[in-house]
Amino acid sequence: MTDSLASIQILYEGWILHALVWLPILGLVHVMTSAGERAKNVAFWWSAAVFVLSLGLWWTFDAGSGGFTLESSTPWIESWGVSYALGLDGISVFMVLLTTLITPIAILGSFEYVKTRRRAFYALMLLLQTGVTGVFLATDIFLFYVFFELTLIPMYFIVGIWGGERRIYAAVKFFLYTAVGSLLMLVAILYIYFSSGTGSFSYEAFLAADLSMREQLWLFAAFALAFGIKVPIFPLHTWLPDAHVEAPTPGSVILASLLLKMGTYGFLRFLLPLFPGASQHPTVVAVMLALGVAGIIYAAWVAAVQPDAKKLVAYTSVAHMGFVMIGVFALTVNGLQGGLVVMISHGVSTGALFLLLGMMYERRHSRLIEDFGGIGRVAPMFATAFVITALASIGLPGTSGFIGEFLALIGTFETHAVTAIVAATGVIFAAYYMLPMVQRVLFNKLDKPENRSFADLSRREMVVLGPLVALMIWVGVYPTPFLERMEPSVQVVLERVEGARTAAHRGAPERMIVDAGAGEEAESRAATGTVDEEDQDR
Amino acid sequence: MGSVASVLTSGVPVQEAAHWEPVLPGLIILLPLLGFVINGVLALRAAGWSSAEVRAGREWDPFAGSERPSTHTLPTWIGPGVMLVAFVLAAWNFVGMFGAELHEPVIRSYWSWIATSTLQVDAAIQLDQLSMVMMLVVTGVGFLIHVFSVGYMKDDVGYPRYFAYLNLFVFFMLVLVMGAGYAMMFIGWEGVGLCSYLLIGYWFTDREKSDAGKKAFIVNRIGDFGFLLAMFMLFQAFGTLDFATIFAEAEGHFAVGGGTVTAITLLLMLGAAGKSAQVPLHVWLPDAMAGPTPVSALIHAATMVTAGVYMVVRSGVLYALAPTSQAVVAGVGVLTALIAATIALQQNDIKKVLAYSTVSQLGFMFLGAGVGAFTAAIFHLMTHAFFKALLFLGAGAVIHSMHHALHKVNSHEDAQDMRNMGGLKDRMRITWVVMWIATLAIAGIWPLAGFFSKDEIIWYTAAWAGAEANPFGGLYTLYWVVALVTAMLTAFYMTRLMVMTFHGETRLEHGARSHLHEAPRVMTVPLILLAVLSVFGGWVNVPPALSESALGFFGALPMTEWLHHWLEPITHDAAAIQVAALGEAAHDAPLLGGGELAWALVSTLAAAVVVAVAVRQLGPRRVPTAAEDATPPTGLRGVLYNKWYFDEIFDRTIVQPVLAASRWCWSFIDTVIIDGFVNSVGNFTRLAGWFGSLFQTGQANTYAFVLTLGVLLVLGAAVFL
Amino acid sequence: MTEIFFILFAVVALGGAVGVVISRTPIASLLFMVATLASVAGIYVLFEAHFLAAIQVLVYAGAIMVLFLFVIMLLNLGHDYRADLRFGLWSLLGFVVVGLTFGVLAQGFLDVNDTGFREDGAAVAAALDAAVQEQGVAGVIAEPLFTDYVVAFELMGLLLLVAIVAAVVLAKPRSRSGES
Amino acid sequence: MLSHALLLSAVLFVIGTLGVIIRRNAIIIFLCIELQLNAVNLAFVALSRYTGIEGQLFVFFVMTVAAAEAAVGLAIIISIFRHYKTVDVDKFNLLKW
Repeated sequence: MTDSLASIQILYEGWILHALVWLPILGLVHVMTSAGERAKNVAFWWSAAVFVLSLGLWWTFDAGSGGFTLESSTPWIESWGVSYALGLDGISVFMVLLTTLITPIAILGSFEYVKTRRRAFYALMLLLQTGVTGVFLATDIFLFYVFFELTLIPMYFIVGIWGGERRIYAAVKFFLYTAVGSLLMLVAILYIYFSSGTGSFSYEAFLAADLSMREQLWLFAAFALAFGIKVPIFPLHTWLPDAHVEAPTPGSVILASLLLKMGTYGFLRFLLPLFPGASQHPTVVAVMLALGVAGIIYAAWVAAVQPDAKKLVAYTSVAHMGFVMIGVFALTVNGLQGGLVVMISHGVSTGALFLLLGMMYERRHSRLIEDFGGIGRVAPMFATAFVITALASIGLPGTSGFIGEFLALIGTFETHAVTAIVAATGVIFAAYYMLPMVQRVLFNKLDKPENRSFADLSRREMVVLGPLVALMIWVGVYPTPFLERMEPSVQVVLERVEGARTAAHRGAPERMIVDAGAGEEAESRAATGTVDEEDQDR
Repeated sequence: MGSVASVLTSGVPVQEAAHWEPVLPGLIILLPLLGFVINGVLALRAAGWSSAEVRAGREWDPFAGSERPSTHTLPTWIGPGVMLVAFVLAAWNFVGMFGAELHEPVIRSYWSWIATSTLQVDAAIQLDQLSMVMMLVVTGVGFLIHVFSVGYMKDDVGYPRYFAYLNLFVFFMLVLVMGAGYAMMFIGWEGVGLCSYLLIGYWFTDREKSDAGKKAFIVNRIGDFGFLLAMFMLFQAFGTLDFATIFAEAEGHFAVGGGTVTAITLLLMLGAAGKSAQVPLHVWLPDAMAGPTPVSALIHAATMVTAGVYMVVRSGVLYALAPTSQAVVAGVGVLTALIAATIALQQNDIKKVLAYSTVSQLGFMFLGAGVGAFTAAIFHLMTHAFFKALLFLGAGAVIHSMHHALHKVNSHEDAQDMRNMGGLKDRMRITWVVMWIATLAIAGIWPLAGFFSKDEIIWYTAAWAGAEANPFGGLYTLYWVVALVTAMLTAFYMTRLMVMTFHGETRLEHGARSHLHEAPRVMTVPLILLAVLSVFGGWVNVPPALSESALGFFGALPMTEWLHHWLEPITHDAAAIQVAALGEAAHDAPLLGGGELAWALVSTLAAAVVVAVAVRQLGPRRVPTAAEDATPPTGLRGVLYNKWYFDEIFDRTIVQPVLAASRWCWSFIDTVIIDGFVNSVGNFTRLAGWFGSLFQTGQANTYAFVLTLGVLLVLGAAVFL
Repeated sequence: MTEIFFILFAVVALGGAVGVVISRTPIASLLFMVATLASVAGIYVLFEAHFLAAIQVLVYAGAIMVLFLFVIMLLNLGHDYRADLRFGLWSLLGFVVVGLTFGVLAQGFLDVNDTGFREDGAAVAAALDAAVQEQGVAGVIAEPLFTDYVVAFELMGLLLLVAIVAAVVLAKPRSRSGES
Repeated sequence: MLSHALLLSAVLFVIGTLGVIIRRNAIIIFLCIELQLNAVNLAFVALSRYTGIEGQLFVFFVMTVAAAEAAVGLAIIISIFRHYKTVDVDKFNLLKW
């Protein structure tokens, strides 16, 4: 088995990342040229092919020292020092796999849902896949920003054209909200680009930029706002319920499973490593934790009283992301890994929930919870899938939700006990908002005549939900392969933040020499006695 | 248990003491899971047919064909069958362990569950004396209840689904009991919470029943919140969640009565209170009676609710290190016992009485665990499992036939309301006899099981109240007195139940009386078996003080204090710490003095007197039927009838405020403040645009005017600046 | 002596200007304008710009005002007079702004000493008079006009040509588009 | 004498501007503009006495421009009058979007 692995690895060396990013574009072209009805099948087979291709990554990805693997970089805009550079590490491998898994499922889930302008719809879905995969793989800040903005456009059209009644308001609100945030980030990126003086946009150049604490705090704020809107963190979340309610089901699934992850991925990839000083700054950590906890409790409470099922699930996403935030800003290994697992489990469970709600909408053309009741009697398979997904969402042990939340909470407890205690009440409120919905939809009397004709899951729908439910249980029962692969990259991020903390404690001068050169780095690291990290500046 | 006695006497070859190899322990857990999967598939298939019928507008009737519908045959064999095999395996391992004088728990780790650099949790099970006892109770009583359910649920449409859930429950209960660390226990902990949610809300089309299920899950979740926090603190202190390391290093890490250990133990107690329905979090258990009766018997009497007691006994070392939390545990226990007993006096629903009786008996177990008598607590847990399961199944049989009878005359009277029963003894002879045995057992009448276990708890409370260095001596004395009173109350309300159900003349409508019939054999056999256990179960652990006396048949009983020796390796460290902390337990009770034998005699005689008086008093009194007795009692009886208004208090102080806060958060903060700000940013730009347009009047003059204004400004700047 | 003349001319100019603004009929304001132009020409003479004074009277008063007269006659505006003076908020604002502008201009001009901005103002004036003596009033202007500023001079010719063409195009009734 | 002349030109200019602002009749507005130009010419001439002949030269150019402007302006007014039958500035506000 191992030598075949090695052969796959060699096979995968250079081109796999580029293939993952650009294949969907070929699919897009093919979809545009194919006839209307066949568009959905073509789109599905293309994205399924990309998924099968990406599965190879699962085995060939060697976590190694936590740095980027399968790297490739070709100059793009010479004069500005922008290079088209892709790379993969422990954090992004799961995000890419999640993207390639969720997109075909979302497309398959939308066969009955999208009736008008099908070719355009599926083209936009594939474009979205390219954008999101690009975001997770780009190791050049400029390229990352381009993909980050690129994902906005298809999502805007998907929500705007195929959405519900107030889709225009929702789409515009979503677009403006995210655009404002990312513009601020662009300013910050340019600031670093000029102040680093290396004249290149590559990730290493940005890591090497030595920024004073004051600069770091400002840049942190800019980046945090941009990604905070995407995550969404507590006060910046009001676009999410509107976007979800108005978006078509596949749009909602992609929005919940992938676009939210770009926010939290941003925190792990950019905020912590680029501004280690700022991210371990006590007040910053306190603020972020407070927002995270507020998000958990607030979103849970608001979710409990939602009449519209999709809005309820949208608010639950805010609560789940609150867990990721406290996990990330606990700055402990368990916290970060917990955050990552919550990201994966949220992507799978909330994606499945939205698919289920979409199926309910397809059959009954209503999203209001009280229009349903006693569905369990009429659609047992649907009810089973619904209950399992709901349990994964509220984090029952044995499902993926629990692993993520448990690790995030235990990680937070190590450094910020009180935050963890308040956040842990989120576990109770999770049941407080999810069980009433499950009861009002599936249980209670089957009194409404329309519900009597509620068809059970068709074969296609089972194929859509099957992998998601299986993944929820697999991650819940045997999460070790996931944890092993993400461990080294998480260590690398933590060491950078740790390095900044010890430097700050040692009363280093205001202009903190973070990463000037290998020599100095080794010396400062030796001084703090932590293990020397050769590949720190790869 | 009967087989155990035979094995013991035949003197099986004792394997060498050092090492004992468990026989397929993983299979014990796997079997119920297998049962769940198979029954689950069958259930989905049956549900598929029934949903097709419902979609077509008809109700699905599986009994259309033969008497025995096809959907019922397989689950009938797989459900109980799986339990039987699991019980046999457990018994086999018990016999193996019995001979092996095991000192170190045997830990089998199957795969590493959570593995980050600092936290390592394996999917591991731990086999030692305590988990063996619990496994036997769970699988043994579980098997009897499965058999009973075959009869009880015979004419239920969702039959395979019922057995799927029951097997899943037993799987999670075994995971809880056999887990090798707090994390594994937590999986079982929430898993049984899930199964109780599913089983309470089994007839989910009925709104109250699914509400009861939801209430059970959320209240359990509050307990699990405490359990989670305790786990975090344990991880913080020990860096691991495995029992072995924690209990070994506990003394090193914590000083007696230290802050963290008290916090940990109190949080664990919160978890236990949630799961075992102790006072603040007991509100879900009475509502849980909405589930089928065998479910109440299995989950809400014998197994799940005892999980809290098992956890406290398992963490005995931690509790011994924190005397204050021990006092709290005992206090909560005895308070729960008293409150539940008082409420049970006024309940008319036969299952509600038994539910409160369970809460009360659990209170006793926590009292035992609280005062450090861990063996007594486990002993009472075991005996309680026998007679409470018997009482519930008996009640199930009564309800089953009442339901059947009322159904025949299609009257809509409540089949569970004791006021509609009465005089059933001549129709349901066997059930009447076994129920009396269970009632005498729970009342604590000698020589039945209840007497030995409950008496031992009360005695240890008295003994530890007198311990020299016990800072809570006075408190323990109070607990002792309250425990005695509660024991008398228990005797009274149980007799009230028996009298109202079986004695006096029937209050049932005339037509229905003829349809009352004894339960079928598949239901009465488990009843009889449980009755046997209720009688002889107590002889397993006869205290030495009583074994020589008349109460112990003058030494004829072979297994004096057997359970104590059996659980010695588990409770040994905790007992040592406790003695070091509180000093030796006294030999005679506080206040009135007198040894264990004396007080045992007093309590059993008192119980007997109460039962006799109750039978004589309540027998002849005419009890109004449910229809006549419409007005709820007022005054003190009203308070008890309304369950001390716990539900109303919680509703007004917690549930409503949180709901109001949720609505306020959504309607005010979300829409007005945040969305308001966001939309206002949008409107602001439009506003600025409108203001700008005011200047475009189209007349040349205004433009000239603005031009001159510009000139003025430029000139002014040039000249003055 | 010249002081008296200057004051005379200034008064007439001011009176004319005010007349132009507040006169009721266009014809009256036109005539006031002619009076102003004449008095300004007088002031030119006082400043030794004799040629310009002549041009002023000849071109400005003679040609442009006559053109205005023709237009007024053509559109026979004389009789349908309506009080087109605009009072109210706008005029008030107008007064304020204009007053401020005057204040600023006056402030600007006050610190101009008698010989202009340059210190050698008097010397320049003397040199100017000498040049006038020698080249004559027209030659003084013609010499720079046709040497340094010949480009500007040609442009002026072009400008006038464009103006004529524009005037013809604009004023001609557009028979094609039926605009008449 | 010079400062008086400059003051006079300032007054004339201000009166011209005022005329442009408060009068409605297009022709009168035009006259006021001519008046403003004259004010400027006066300032030029006054200063040219002490700063060189260029001042007068420039007045020469201003006059040409004034002439051209008058011609074109009046042509516009005529075409507007033909369409609107009035020269009242308030009536035609084509400039308003």
